[in-house]
Amino acid sequence: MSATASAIAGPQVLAQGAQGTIDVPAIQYSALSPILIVFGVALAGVLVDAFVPAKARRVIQPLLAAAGFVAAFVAVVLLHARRQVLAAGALAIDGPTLFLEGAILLFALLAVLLVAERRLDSSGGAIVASAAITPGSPGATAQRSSAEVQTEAYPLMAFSAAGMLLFVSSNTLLIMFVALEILSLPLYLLTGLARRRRLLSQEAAMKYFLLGAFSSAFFIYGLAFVYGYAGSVNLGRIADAAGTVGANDTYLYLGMALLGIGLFFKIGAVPFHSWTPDVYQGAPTPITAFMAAGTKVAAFGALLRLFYVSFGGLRWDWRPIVWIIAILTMVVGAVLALTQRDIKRMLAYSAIAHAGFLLTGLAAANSDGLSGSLFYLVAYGFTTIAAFGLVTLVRTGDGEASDLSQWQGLGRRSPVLAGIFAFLLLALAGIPLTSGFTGKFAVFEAAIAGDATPLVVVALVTSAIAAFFYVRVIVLMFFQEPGADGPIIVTRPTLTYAAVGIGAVVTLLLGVAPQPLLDLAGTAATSGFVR
Amino acid sequence: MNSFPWLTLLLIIPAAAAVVVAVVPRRLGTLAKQITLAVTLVEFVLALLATIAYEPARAGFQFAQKYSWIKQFGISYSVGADGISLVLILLATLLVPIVVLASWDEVDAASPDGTPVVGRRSVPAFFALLLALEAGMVGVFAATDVFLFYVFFEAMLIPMYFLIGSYGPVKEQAQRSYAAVKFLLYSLLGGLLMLAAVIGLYVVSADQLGTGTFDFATLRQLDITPGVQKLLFLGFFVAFAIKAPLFPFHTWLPDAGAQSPTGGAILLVGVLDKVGTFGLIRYCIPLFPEASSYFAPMVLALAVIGIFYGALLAIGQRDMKRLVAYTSLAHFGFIAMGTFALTSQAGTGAVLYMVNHGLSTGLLFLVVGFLVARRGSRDVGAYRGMAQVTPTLAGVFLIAGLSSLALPGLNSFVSEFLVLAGTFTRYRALAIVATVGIVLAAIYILYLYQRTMTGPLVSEDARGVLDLSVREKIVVAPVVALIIALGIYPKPLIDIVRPTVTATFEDAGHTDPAPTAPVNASQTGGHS
Amino acid sequence: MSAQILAQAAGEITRTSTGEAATFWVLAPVAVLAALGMVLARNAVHGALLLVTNFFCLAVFYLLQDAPFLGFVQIVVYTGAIMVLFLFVLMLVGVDSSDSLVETLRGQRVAAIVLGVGFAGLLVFPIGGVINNGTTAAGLTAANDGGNIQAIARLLFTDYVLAFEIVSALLIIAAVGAMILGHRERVDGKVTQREMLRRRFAEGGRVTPIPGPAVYARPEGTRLPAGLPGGGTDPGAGQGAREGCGDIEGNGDGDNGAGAHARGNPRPVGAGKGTDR
Amino acid sequence: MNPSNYLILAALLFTIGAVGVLLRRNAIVVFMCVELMLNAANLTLVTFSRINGTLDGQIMAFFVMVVAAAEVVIGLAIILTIFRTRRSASVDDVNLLKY
Repeated sequence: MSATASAIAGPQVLAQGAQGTIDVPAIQYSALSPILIVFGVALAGVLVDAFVPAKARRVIQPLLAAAGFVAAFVAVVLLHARRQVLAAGALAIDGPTLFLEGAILLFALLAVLLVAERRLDSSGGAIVASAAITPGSPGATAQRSSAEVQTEAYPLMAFSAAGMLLFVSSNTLLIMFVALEILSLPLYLLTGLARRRRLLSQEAAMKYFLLGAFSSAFFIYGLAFVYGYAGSVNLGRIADAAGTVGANDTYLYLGMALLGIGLFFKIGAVPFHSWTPDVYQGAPTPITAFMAAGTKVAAFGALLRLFYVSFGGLRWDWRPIVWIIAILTMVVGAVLALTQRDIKRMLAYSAIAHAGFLLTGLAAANSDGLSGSLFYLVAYGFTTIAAFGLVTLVRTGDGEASDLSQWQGLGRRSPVLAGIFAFLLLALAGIPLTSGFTGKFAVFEAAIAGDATPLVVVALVTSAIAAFFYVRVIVLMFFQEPGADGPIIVTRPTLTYAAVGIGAVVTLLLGVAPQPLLDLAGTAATSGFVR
Repeated sequence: MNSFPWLTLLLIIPAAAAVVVAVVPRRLGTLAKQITLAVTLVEFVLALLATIAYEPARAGFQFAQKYSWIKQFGISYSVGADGISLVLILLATLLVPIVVLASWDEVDAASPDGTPVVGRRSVPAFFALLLALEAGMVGVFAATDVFLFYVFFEAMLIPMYFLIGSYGPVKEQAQRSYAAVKFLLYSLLGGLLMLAAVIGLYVVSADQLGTGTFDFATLRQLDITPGVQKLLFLGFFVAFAIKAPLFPFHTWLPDAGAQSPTGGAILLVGVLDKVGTFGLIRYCIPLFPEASSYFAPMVLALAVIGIFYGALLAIGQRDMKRLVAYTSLAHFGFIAMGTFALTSQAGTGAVLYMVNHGLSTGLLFLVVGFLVARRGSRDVGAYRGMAQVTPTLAGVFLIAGLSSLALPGLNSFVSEFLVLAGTFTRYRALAIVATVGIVLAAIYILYLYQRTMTGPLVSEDARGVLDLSVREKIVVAPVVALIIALGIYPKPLIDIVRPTVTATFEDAGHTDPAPTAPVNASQTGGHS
Repeated sequence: MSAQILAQAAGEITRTSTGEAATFWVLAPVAVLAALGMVLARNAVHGALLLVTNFFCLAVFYLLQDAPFLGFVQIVVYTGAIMVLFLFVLMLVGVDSSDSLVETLRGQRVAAIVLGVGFAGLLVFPIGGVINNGTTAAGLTAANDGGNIQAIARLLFTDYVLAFEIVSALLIIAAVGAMILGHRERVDGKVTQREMLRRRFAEGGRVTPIPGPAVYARPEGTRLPAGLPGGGTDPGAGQGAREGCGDIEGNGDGDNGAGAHARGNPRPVGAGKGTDR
Repeated sequence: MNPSNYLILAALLFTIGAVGVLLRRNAIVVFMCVELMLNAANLTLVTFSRINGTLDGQIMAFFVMVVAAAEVVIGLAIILTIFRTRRSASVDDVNLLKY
């Protein structure tokens, strides 16, 4: 029936509508509670920003956000046995989902600690006082040392975290797309909120935004093709459709490839990585930490779900591609990291290399690979948050000492800090007794069992290359004399210390006694994805 | 006594002490030294007691303990000692207190021209690193879980890395960090290849047994196809060859040896590198018997090349520490040759060689370290005629050198003879060629001695150089004593080592060839 | 263009109809050309207008394909709101912000085009292949029974209710984001007229208003340095005025308004470029 | 005419948009190219909706529009801040991150 026809037959249609009542599907809100809590906190944060005076805001906002994340984490723990599809098939609550949700919430909590840090120097935090002030204008210099803070950062973080939670639990491509945007848009904004080096920060935001939008266009185009193929965007139904013989495979493959591009963008896999170093460098470092840990977990969670659930039957088709991308990602990440002079960029390239290692787990395409990836994500997240948190501590008079040369001799000036950083770097390099090693081991073991031995060999070789640049930083810190204008370490940034300490301790624990978490990841993975 | 947790104790004590020493404030350096010395002495006594409690006749691992660690991957904390590992643990625990004493003043001393000798002078940190290293060494020898072995294998690198990088010669900052990085990267690369093989082994075990395991005893029982064996063997072998180091993988050793503090160098060459040769005999041969036979000719070729290459480079060396490092390359050639001759006699010789080399090279490094501490130079040319002013030092130097060139009556002779004799029964030509290496050893050692100790004194200001102090004498005395004692009466060691080696080779299916020449036990002072 | 007629035409056909085909073959080239033009247009405003054209074409296609709701949403939201926002920003930024077409990365342009052609081939040929397979469209007559909007609404509030709910978060984020980047909190209260005057005099800059457009302001009072009580002239006074006049002289081709602008914009405005502001 | 022709048209538009993103240096134009890509995806969705005979495609296209609207707000706000900066601070050609 055409639009005109319906317009003419308006009253009739209404009558029909009255007779065919809409059955609103039951949404099991209890199972949604973690997501709802975080959304609620975000909304409350917006209200607080609107109505509470600036001074009180600076205290209330971090508390609110932290409390929200803790509450949501508790909700996740309470839900731990839930396995169901809810909200008319839109969301799936299952082992991997809950595992990753828990991880995301913990990372968000640590990131809030870092963002809330106000003792780093006179400036009071890494977030800009007012983003609207144009860099270079008269107010710009004043705001650097202003006590003001753009407290909207907290609700934005909460929104982003909610998007991440949705992302890993989405059971349809549409929800996945919306979640992708909910997690990304706040991050684009947050990237532009660095207090110092505003210009760099704004450019990073713009670049992140443009490339992010670009990638989500690919995602949505892929979604369209998959819809065309399967007639549905429900992950389970896509799998069913992919299982039938004689269907029109072209659309499926096109859709799979385009969706893959969209998600590979988010995890920073080569050749879709180019935003990573710039954004990591330009964003306020606590936000970088949040992004590096949270986005990676969320995007990988979605990637795993998509490829295991929807395209699980096609693994022989996508595995070669994943192989190639994994190899490229590892090699490019490790090699380009060698050339970096900026510590944040170096960590960004290291993040790229780690995405490659994680893809090895995906390429394994078995249950071990899934549990290994889950473990790896948690291990990597804690380490990377601690590492970026530590980067915020090493400062010169003009903000963070991001250039590697300024880190020279840090071991002499503050051995504990340098020691922790060295430990974190060793964890990133994958030395035994650190979580990085256990994670790599779990993933590689699965990959070898899944007949991806060559991939593992490449991964090991790139690990060796990667070890070189981690070791180089250790050399700088410990074996060289501090420069004349060496970095200043701030004395008592309690919150940052807490975040870094937690990250480092977890890194150690997961290296020494990883069994509980491995068990958790194992049960999460074996119970599998619900459809 | 066998239920007593000897090995765990041996592991925990230095590890705990390392933590304690690490938190000692910097200004209480002496306290740190005292704690370290006491702990390492206790450790040595414990190791000695364990050796007494060890029953050589019993097969299998003794003092075994096993606790599940990471269930998911079948990883357990399991330790145990057989003859091979026990003597190496003994060697390690013996050398550490000696190193502690030898480094007593090195860390915070100043060189003759007033500049600090070492780069960073946190005394407690230095000794904490030593203790951590000791824990790592004990762990790597005691582990009977392949994964645990790997963990210690890698974990050991870190303290050594910092010892080289932070405590090497202060004036050579660039070379020092270069050496440290080179050492770490070489080892990491090897370690990663081994990791691949370790994971491969796990997957094979999972295929065959249903659940994967890293338990050494279980893995030995696996029936691995030759193709897979070769791949896995290579993974392990390259790691061990880098560690040992064998000929083409050795280039890190001279740098690391030269840039380490004396104590670090002793432990590096004396014990740490033994992990490589230990791994060859403990893991490569029993786990991959067919592959070891297959690759034996290649390894032997590398070993012989190493013997000559190391010796020739040592002859041409002017830097004394590098020189000693190169001599070690030659010695490691002998050890590898003894291992891969695949006869129980050569194998026993190789294990003995590990111990003896630890003693003789340790002593050489000690003496060189004393010299360097006195004159601040590693150059051979700075030391002509030192015997005139430092007769005791020269005497010790001579003993160390003679031990190194395997003079009959000193410890190395026994092992070198066993290696050559054992190799001879299977590869005659090779054994004969290798014998020439002994001649070269005599050249580089005696040439070194001649250039440093004999002749007119290098300069007048060298006249003020002091002979060995009491502390230094205490340091060298036990080593010298052992060098002589083990040369005369090596039986206790052989008794411990031989059954294990024999069992290892027999399990792997390498029976000794029928004796064609009467070169067996009779000359070696007799064994069971 | 009469959307209603087109929509009617769409309603009568299911798969193929000459009406639809004709419309498609007329508008598809227009859409492609508009898109190409948007990519190639040097001036961003032209690009935006071409994009509007393209979006109109798409709206027609939606109407043709039994999606009247979307068709109108496309016109209202996309062409109406979003593109106007684009144009608004373009105007705000300055219409002359035409792209420099200088390549920063060598060979990048060629690479992009090659990549694009390859990508298009990768998309178009498989799809073309599928078409040749003789796909038939099920058509939406059944689904749209009872009205397209009603059917969409029913789906929206049943199967897609969660998506519908959470999408609201995006709108909040957008509002918050725009506010963060645009709104500057006034720290020191509102400035009153009196204070502004005080400040102006305290600064000692130009006090008189800038001459209006079309005034050739050479004999301007403040342009001449003021005399000081003790004799001599005040070197500071009239400084700004001189600058302003300088610009006016530079733009002597009749564009007198530029002088006023130039005070806020330290960039020298070239005579040729200045004409279109 | 086969309705699938719309798919080809959409593919062309999508490609043109993607190439535009890679070619152009003006952020606003790049963003417009992204919008073109989104619209191409929408056309595909609508066409598939017709081919499959279900309205889900249209619904999803609707969601894409909503999302795009939010994205545009954020995007243009970010782009605007950059342009403002460039104007006032005259760092016209400073491209710190090498876009």
